[in-house]
Amino acid sequence: MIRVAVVGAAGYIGGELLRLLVSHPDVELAAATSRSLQGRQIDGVHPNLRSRTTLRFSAEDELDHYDAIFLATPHRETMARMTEFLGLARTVIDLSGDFRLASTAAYEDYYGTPHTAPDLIESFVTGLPELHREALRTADRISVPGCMASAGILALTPLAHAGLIRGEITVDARTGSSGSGAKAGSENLHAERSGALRVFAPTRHRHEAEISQATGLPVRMTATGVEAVRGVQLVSRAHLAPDVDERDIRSAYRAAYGDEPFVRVVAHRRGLHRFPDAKILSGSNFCDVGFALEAGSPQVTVISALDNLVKGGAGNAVQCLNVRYGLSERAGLEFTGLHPN
Amino acid sequence: MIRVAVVGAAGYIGGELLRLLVSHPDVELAAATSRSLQGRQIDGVHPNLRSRTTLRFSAEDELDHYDAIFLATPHRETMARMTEFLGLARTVIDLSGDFRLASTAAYEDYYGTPHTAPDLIESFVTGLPELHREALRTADRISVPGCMASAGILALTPLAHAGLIRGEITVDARTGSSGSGAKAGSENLHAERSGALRVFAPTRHRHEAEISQATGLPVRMTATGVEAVRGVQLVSRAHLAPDVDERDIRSAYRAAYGDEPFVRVVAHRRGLHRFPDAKILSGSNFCDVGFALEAGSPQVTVISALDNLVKGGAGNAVQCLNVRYGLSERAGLEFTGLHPN
Amino acid sequence: MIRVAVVGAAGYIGGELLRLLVSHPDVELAAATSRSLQGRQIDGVHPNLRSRTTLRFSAEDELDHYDAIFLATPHRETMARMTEFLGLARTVIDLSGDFRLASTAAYEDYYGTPHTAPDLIESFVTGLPELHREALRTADRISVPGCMASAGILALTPLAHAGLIRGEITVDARTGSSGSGAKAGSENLHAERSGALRVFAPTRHRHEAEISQATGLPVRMTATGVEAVRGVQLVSRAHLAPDVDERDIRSAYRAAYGDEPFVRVVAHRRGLHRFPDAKILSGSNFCDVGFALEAGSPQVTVISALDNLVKGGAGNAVQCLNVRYGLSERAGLEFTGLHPN
Amino acid sequence: MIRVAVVGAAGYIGGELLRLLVSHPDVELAAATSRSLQGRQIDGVHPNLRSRTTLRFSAEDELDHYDAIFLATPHRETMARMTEFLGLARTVIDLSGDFRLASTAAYEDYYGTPHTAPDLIESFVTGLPELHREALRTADRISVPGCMASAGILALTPLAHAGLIRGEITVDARTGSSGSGAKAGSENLHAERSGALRVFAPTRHRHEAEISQATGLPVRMTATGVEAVRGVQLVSRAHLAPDVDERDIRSAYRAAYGDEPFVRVVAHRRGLHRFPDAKILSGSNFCDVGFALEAGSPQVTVISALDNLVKGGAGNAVQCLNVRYGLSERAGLEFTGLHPN
Amino acid sequence: MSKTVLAAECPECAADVGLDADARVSEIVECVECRSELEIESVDPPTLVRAPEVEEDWGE
Amino acid sequence: MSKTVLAAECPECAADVGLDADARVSEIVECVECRSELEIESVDPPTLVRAPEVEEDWGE
Ligand SMILES: NC(=O)c1ccc[n+]([C@@H]2O[C@H](COP(=O)([O-])OP(=O)(O)OC[C@H]3O[C@@H](n4cnc5c(N)ncnc54)[C@H](OP(=O)(O)O)[C@@H]3O)[C@@H](O)[C@H]2O)c1
Ligand SMILES: NC(=O)c1ccc[n+]([C@@H]2O[C@H](COP(=O)([O-])OP(=O)(O)OC[C@H]3O[C@@H](n4cnc5c(N)ncnc54)[C@H](OP(=O)(O)O)[C@@H]3O)[C@@H](O)[C@H]2O)c1
Ligand SMILES: NC(=O)c1ccc[n+]([C@@H]2O[C@H](COP(=O)([O-])OP(=O)(O)OC[C@H]3O[C@@H](n4cnc5c(N)ncnc54)[C@H](OP(=O)(O)O)[C@@H]3O)[C@@H](O)[C@H]2O)c1
Ligand SMILES: NC(=O)c1ccc[n+]([C@@H]2O[C@H](COP(=O)([O-])OP(=O)(O)OC[C@H]3O[C@@H](n4cnc5c(N)ncnc54)[C@H](OP(=O)(O)O)[C@@H]3O)[C@@H](O)[C@H]2O)c1
Ligand SMILES: [Zn+2]
Ligand SMILES: [Zn+2]
Repeated sequence: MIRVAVVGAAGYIGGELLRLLVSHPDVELAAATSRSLQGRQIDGVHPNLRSRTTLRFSAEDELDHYDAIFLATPHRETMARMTEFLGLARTVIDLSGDFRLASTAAYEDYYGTPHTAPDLIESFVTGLPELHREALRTADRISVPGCMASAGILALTPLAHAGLIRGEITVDARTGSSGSGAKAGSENLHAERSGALRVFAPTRHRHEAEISQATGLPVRMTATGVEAVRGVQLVSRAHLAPDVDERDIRSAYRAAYGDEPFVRVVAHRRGLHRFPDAKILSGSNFCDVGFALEAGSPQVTVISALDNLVKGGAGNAVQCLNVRYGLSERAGLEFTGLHPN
Repeated sequence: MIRVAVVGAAGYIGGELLRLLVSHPDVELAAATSRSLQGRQIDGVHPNLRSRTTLRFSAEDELDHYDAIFLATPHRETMARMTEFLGLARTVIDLSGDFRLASTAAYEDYYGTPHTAPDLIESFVTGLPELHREALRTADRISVPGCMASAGILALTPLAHAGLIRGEITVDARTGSSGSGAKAGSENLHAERSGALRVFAPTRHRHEAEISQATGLPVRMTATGVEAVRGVQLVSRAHLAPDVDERDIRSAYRAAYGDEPFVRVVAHRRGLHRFPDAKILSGSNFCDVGFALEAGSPQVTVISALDNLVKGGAGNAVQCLNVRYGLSERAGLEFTGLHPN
Repeated sequence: MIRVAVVGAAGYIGGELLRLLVSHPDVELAAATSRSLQGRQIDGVHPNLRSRTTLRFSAEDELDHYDAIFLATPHRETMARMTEFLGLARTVIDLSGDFRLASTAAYEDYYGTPHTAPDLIESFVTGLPELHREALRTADRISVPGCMASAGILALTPLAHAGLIRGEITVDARTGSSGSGAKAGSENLHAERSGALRVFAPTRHRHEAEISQATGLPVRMTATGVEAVRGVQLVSRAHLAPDVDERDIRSAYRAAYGDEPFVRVVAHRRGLHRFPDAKILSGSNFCDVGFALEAGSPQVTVISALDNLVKGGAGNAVQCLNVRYGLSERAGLEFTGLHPN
Repeated sequence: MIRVAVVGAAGYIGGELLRLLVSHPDVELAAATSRSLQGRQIDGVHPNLRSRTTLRFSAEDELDHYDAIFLATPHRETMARMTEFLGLARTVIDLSGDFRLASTAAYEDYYGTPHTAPDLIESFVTGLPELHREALRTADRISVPGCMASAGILALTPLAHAGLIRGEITVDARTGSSGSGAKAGSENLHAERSGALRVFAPTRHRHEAEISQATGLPVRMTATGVEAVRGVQLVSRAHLAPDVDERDIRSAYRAAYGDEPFVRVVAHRRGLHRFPDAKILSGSNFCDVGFALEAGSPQVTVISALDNLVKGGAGNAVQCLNVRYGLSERAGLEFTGLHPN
Repeated sequence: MSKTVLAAECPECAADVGLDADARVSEIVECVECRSELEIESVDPPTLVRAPEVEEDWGE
Repeated sequence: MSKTVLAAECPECAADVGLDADARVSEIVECVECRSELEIESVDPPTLVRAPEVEEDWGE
């Protein structure tokens, strides 16, 4: 059994890690920390875990040493304490934004604050098995991409790396409310957020920098909060290289994802469910990717969707753990998703 | 023109009062106070009022004297400051819970705190024109009933007063999230509140006391938060007096509401919209009331619905103003409601 | 491996059976029938099953013989063809309403049509392991209770059987839209059904008869469609026998459910999640049960919730299969449910 | 009083016309036709009109002659019968798509069928007062733009006509379920449509042709169905002409909309409601328009929102009637919209 | 719209149901209060009976 | 995580509440069944009393 701990376990990503880890066949969940709820049973704030665990939140200073530790803490805070966290476990899997961008300039630009642990950045491997599986097999510092970033990277890198698209990519991202965490404020008050179509980042959303870094192409992204708790969907547009047709695109995706357990290509000509829709992905670790071409148009429209708390966060982190410890990559991540939902 | 002011104008009831008052043909909205937003334009937090007003929030100490003042402030606070408020206007229309219950013992029991202005209670007239129109014509202290209370009182008093029902009434109330106001907390965080069926008051909800006071019958009420921003629906059950049949009930409702502008009886045998549903009432001042009988059963099931911010609050308050100042009772309250919605 | 088939597999209960059965470790899903979609891939209408199965729908006349067959077909139709179905498998698990009521008079009364296979009724065992586990171990004709009925029966029978409640029970039931199946009509058109609080059965809902049969007490039930796709919640009221207090009730529930894998008692004094809420149960096989007492009141308010497609249908049916074939009762039913959701 | 009739009055646009017309101070609603519901009271399917009218649906052959007739019928059907409709009223206001496009080739291309009344096209004036007010003052054949088209045209024409943008525009459109009308099918079944992010038109949505026609620029549009009943929001991207800055854009919008009663420019730097959001527009005739620039980027992101049934349909049609008959342009269209909602 | 001139009583709920002047026996009308479908049994005096109804099933 | 060794009865709902071996008087624990906040009144025998509660207001 791999012995693991979760820091920041009272939040939404922390709770999702707990959900996945308590049911993981090869993992022993040894500790879950919360500063505000220490001593309380974890099913008090994560009621779905009733009867599945009697674990209580512990204080951070009760942590000892683990095989792996997951960090579900806010950015800034995470880099400030990374040295401390590195001492707590062989493998550190960080879900914050602090070690995702290779460039400290990009970090400062997008996060509005200088990076305080620049020397550590290079030691982190990007926690996306579809692109970095080999490195992850031996990685002990893993930085999991952002939720919308993951949906964008998985949708666009096969086309970018195969040279099928070029120039600037535009991304229209939609996200549910769990993406901004469990901290209450007027922006996520139910009466304000319910049914909203809130363009909260018309330009320069942070995840834009991650997609650009992974594809090697300039990206312009707009992000809108839509009515959903879980779920992210991206509609991206890119310019096709000359003479690229549907077969080329299907074949690039097939090459990239034919053997992937958690990426499915969904681009149907008929039926109600022709393109990726986050609605059926809640709780599952899938990222669905699809596309559409238009006769005579030099553009491709790429659609991708995932559950921000799973493939966009906690599930992806567990998948990285599986890769790192040589477990079945699907272990603990078998849930299919629901329809209708 | 009636010159009015709204205290607590940054909240949801306050905002709804502003919406109704800026469009009211016979009213001049002279002031809207907020402690936290003084000096700011009111459409910053009430974006539906863009282009309809250039009013800014003022501080409470900028208030001078008005024909009427509406209090949309929290209970406890309101009774503590009532003497001060009474000095600001000829007519005070209070939307808080502080002057709804005639009995100070009931107040203490349901609100968990002693009443601090008991001598004033008796001077308030209940702000429900359907039951107290005559008194309201000259009333200068008006206490508007609670949102669920209004739905219960309008549904049940015609039957209770006609002697058609007796014994204990049970009420199953459902409410949207705007019912708990604009203050953010984990209980109304979108990710927690969205899609919830939260039994937040299994027994002894405060509005139970108001319904009991108006009907003269014991009431047991359960309240559940459901997925909605606006809207309240009550399913009540009462025991029929002997030999009461459908015609008696219809005729009691016809007698009570045949000439009422804002209560409609909805109890159809066919169609999609057979009983009151809050969904089509958003923004309107209607309370829809319906009922069902069962062959051989001594019970009647009564269903009622309204928009908590309108007929359950601000709209009802404006209707009281109209009655008090001899205006058309429908003035400023003509909005029909939307379908579909 | 238990070889199974699902009839009516294109519908919502059928689809949910497929979801559970394709992931079930001890089951081989051998056939899934649909009259309208035969030959099509099942993930066309059940998109959550993409990459999990390549099964196609088959015609009913392609069925041969199975260990167990699940019937997810409409009532009336099911009893008309039951003799035929009984020939197709050792064990028949029926999810329709046709064999739930022991009394043909009650059937005719509630379903508005005479029972056409009265001789078969007695041979069916009720598919609720919490009440009929012993009989189910050897049962080859199993009739799974209705969704709201299951929530009511699990909530009320421990109290009724222990003599803690008596007299008439009233039930206020709320249900999501998947409860009425996948057939499109104006009643479940999104624009009409979204946000609705539709009292579609003010009296005499069919599930009332099931709850009454199981508890031995008269039941009056009202059913309201609320905004949700999955999920059922019941708020029931019953009269307490003399001197019954909280400890008696907790102890009755503990006796009934202390060892049950899928019933949890949720009646907390603090926190956001004090009572059962269907929101966190989507996809899980749990039925959560809770209650509240009021000082001085002779009534108990009982709250229960489940996912109508899982513990209220397909999951419960799979649990019955597990009991019947001596499998781990949790097999295939491990999903925890999501929070937030 | 202007005497008017509505054809196709049982549908969603028809119902919305009825809502606006029964409250319009200068209009007499003389007839509302439905083929399927003739003789029935209109509040049976439009329950928000209870107590506001006792009108019943009439058959189309009961129509006589009116000042104005509104056509809320499906496209194809409308052009097939236009000659007949033209005989029924002085002024015909068509809400279908049949007379919006000047080019029959574009019509055939986007609608997949040849135009059957090409000679009539030129006689129609586009029913958008913001662009065609003068022509509308005397127009007796008016073709109201599509819902998403209106949001796009109002957002983009001031910039296009002022030469501030050029080249291809991309549009990401989101729409609620009422946009596809009241006809039930699996695509708008609540359980399928609820919470969906359904990319139903990844390319070549029909309204793209209208925006292109109005702006004179090539447009590529993607349309996604989101969780909402009412409401459309567009996020459009265009390339700026050289040296265009925020002042130029604000000034173009000010010139276009400074005096418009129903277009508001919303592009704030602070607050929760910085950009147009359809959530607060339900029932109102506003189209809100906003934009964002990014330092160093040659693109502008334009955001617009409206209620598809009001400014995107029935409200806009009534505004055209007001212009045509010299009424106050706001008559019957005063509703402010709700917040929260 | 035709003018309402005759008034009959709904046999279900006792509401006044207006009938058109040219109403004929065996026509179906709808009660304005309870929305029952009613059949005109006679016009002089105006009498209504409940029309046979199609079952509506609002689901599980 | 500390090991549970002592068992006390919840004064509110009679559930068994596990206490840590090193639990001390006046510490606050949470009942696993009814989630009351309980104060340890004594450890030998292990006794719990209800702790003073902050009012939670779940709104109008
Ligand atoms: N939500 C998503 O979709 C998503 C997806 C991928 C990645 N992420 C990333 O995951 C991290 C957690 O996100 P979240 O959405 O779960 O946020 P969240 O719900 O706000 O949870 C954060 C948790 O961290 C703890 N915490 C807060 N401030 C802290 C501090 N200064 N030091 C230590 N702990 C602190 C809090 O618990 P206590 O105060 O009780 O300790 C809190 O429960 C963030 O870095 C976020 O960017 C989020
Ligand atoms: N929501 C409903 O459905 C509903 C229906 C009927 C009646 N009511 C009653 O109406 C009142 C307002 O409810 P609401 O839902 O609008 O609440 P809300 O959204 O929380 O608004 C209350 C407003 O009062 C102001 N306020 C808060 N504390 C105050 C204090 N101590 N002194 C003076 N002002 C204070 C606040 O603005 P500043 O802090 O900026 O001053 C706040 O905006 C309550 O008494 C409520 O019971 C509500
Ligand atoms: N929905 C729930 O929450 C729930 C819960 C518990 C039990 N149930 C019961 O489960 C059964 C199925 O419910 P559902 O909600 O899944 O309904 P549904 O979505 O309408 O599905 C029923 C399926 O049965 C097939 N079918 C329809 N008529 C048939 C006939 N005459 N003969 C054979 N097959 C027929 C249809 O597929 P084809 O036409 O393609 O063959 C259809 O997909 C019903 O008896 C229902 O009462 C439902
Ligand atoms: N929904 C929107 O947001 C929106 C916005 C702008 C414009 N529009 C346009 O407005 C028109 C109506 O749209 P809608 O959404 O209201 O559709 P809808 O809800 O489906 O209503 C159309 C109505 O037309 C009647 N109808 C259907 N087929 C007909 C035919 N062949 N001949 C005559 N009448 C027929 C139907 O009533 P009976 O069968 O009872 O006669 C139906 O109620 C369409 O052209 C649509 O493109 C819609
Ligand atoms: Zn009637
Ligand atoms: Zn306890």
